[in-house]
Amino acid sequence: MFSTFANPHRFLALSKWLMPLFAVLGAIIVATGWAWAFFFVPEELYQGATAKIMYIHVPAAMVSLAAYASMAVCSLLFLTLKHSIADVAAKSAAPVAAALSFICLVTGSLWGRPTWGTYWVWDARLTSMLFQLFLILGYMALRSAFQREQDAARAGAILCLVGAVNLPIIKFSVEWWNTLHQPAGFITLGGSSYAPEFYWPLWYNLIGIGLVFGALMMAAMRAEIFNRQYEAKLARMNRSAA
Amino acid sequence: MMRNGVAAIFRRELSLAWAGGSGLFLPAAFFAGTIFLAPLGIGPEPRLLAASAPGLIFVALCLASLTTLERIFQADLEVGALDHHRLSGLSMELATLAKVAAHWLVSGLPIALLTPVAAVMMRAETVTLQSILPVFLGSITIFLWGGIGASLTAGLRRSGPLVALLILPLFVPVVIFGAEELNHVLTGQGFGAGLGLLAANSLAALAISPFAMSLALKLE
Amino acid sequence: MYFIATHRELQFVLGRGGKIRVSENHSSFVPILTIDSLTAVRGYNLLFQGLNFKLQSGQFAALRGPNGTGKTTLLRMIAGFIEAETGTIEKVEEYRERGPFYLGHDHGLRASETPLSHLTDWADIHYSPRSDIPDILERVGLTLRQHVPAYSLSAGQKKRVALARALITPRLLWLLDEPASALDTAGQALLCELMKEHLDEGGAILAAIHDDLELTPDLVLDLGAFA
Amino acid sequence: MSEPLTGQVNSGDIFIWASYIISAVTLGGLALWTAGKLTGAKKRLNMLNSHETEKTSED
Repeated sequence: MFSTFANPHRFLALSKWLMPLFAVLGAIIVATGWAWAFFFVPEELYQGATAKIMYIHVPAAMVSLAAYASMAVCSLLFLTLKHSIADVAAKSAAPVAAALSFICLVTGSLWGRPTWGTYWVWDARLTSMLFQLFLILGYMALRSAFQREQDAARAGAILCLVGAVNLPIIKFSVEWWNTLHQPAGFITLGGSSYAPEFYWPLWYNLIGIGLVFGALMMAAMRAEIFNRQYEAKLARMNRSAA
Repeated sequence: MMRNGVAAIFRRELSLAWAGGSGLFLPAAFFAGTIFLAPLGIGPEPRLLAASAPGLIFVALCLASLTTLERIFQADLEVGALDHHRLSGLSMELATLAKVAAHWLVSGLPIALLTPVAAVMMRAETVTLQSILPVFLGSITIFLWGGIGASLTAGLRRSGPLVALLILPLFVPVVIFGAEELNHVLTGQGFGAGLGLLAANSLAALAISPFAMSLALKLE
Repeated sequence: MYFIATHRELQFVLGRGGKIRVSENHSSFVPILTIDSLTAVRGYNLLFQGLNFKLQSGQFAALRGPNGTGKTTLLRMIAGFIEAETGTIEKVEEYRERGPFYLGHDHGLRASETPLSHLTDWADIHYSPRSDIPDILERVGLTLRQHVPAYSLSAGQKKRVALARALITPRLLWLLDEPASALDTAGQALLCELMKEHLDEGGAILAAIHDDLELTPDLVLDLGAFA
Repeated sequence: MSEPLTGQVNSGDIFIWASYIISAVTLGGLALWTAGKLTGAKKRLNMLNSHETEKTSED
């Protein structure tokens, strides 16, 4: 672990100012974005007021997919180039990805209750999001099951990559399965064919949630690096004292 | 000659599983047990049972294979035999594949062969020998993805439930396509397209899992 | 006769009966193992750093140091099970890209395996002839118990099976982690005999030993010095 | 939650409120947890560094 800790200083210097900036900016944008969607967006034609939930659901879905994708890329970087920063990034992105997937699922089912009449519908996107959440929780559980950091990192990276390969397959198979069992005329979870006054708040919220994700991930990474440095320094001191 | 190298690992794994005695038929027993209990829960009404038969058979297959997947690598790791496989000069990819294949032959295949019996018990209309095919292909995919889970948690003490949590999402395509195809077979409709999809799944798993497994096992 | 290992145009010829014979036209010392500036970490404490060590053919090196200074870690690192933090380990290229012979604390026998079945599988896995298994069993004194399953064998007997493995697939570099543990006096004599033979034929041994066997090591590697 | 989990629902507002609140709670909770982790790690590291500097200044 010693040699690979040279480059975190570059990241620590960068994130020292970037992380607060993302945090503040993200918080403002999300707050105003939600307020904008909540108060000002006119009633949508046939979904009624519940369309407002879209402004949380869609950004959360997109950013959580991006988060899992970034975890997979970091895992690949860690396995091939042994960048321990990539491992720290993947480990720090997991909780945020899990939280966003959870929000996406909850808002999706809350949106579904008034619209379809039930809390859960085996819609392809919702179902593959559910399995993405399973994979992330599995990743976090697997990582915490190892004592040694290197084993946890390697096992987690392999699982994350295997999961990344499988997510598209899962999405396709659920979609195919859906067309078989679902009666026609089913309202999909909203595409991007919105009129402009619906369109801009969606983008605005997406940027907000994206910034929040960036801030939370960087904060978790800084904490992880400090923890590892703490343990490494502690070990060195014990040895020099012993 | 087929006797040396990876074939020897395959033969050794087979003989060890065989000699294990009771452990041999655990998955098949687990599968049969689930199928036996289900009608008691669902109720005797034939149409309902027949409708739920394919899905239940595949879920039982997934759960039954989980019982042995955990032991594929752990048994060798515990006694230190895995170290010698690493030093034997054989490619770890082929070695891990041979071990998974041996375990599949001992536990996955019997479950597939039990499918017609399970279908009869679930009052399916047309039970033919072809009903083995979907479960046969499905069990191959399940054992390959499951092998990855097993190799990831081999070093851990009590890792059984963790293996399940990790790889259940990977079984989704198998259960969807498999149950659909089995439904076609059991209700006498034409089948074959679904088998193609199932085979595609197993080929994907066959292509990916040896590398993931050997990567997980190669270094401590 | 077939080549067992090649090292920069020198060939090591495997004689009849599995003996390694270093071919005549070579300088007496061939580097079997070269380690330079090796560092090892377990968890977050540093085991040793800047380790430099060279082992020639025909040499026996004793690995010393109090418990927990990383003897087992070093042996497993040379065997390739653990990745080195920094530094490199260069080993002679064994026949059929095999690794060195590693004798650890656990014997590698599954409960239902018998010495005969284990050694037969071992020979097949390594493409070695099965013909010399009977006299190897005789050599390590397991002929009477070759059909006894492992769960009713004593630790010493299982260690003899591990020693028999070294005879079935001869390799140049031996890594022994406290080989004498669990062996009775006859077993330790057998161990010394095998080690002597291996050294005479040009092989090299790195062994972590506490109690001094009759065999005096050519050089000593004390891990305490590299902590 | 006496009424059934499925079936027709009249006013949708409760669900909008619920999704906003749940999302805010989840994101807020995660932010607090991460901030706590960060400050904790920083504090421990600084405590160790100050301990080390004071130790080196002694001997």
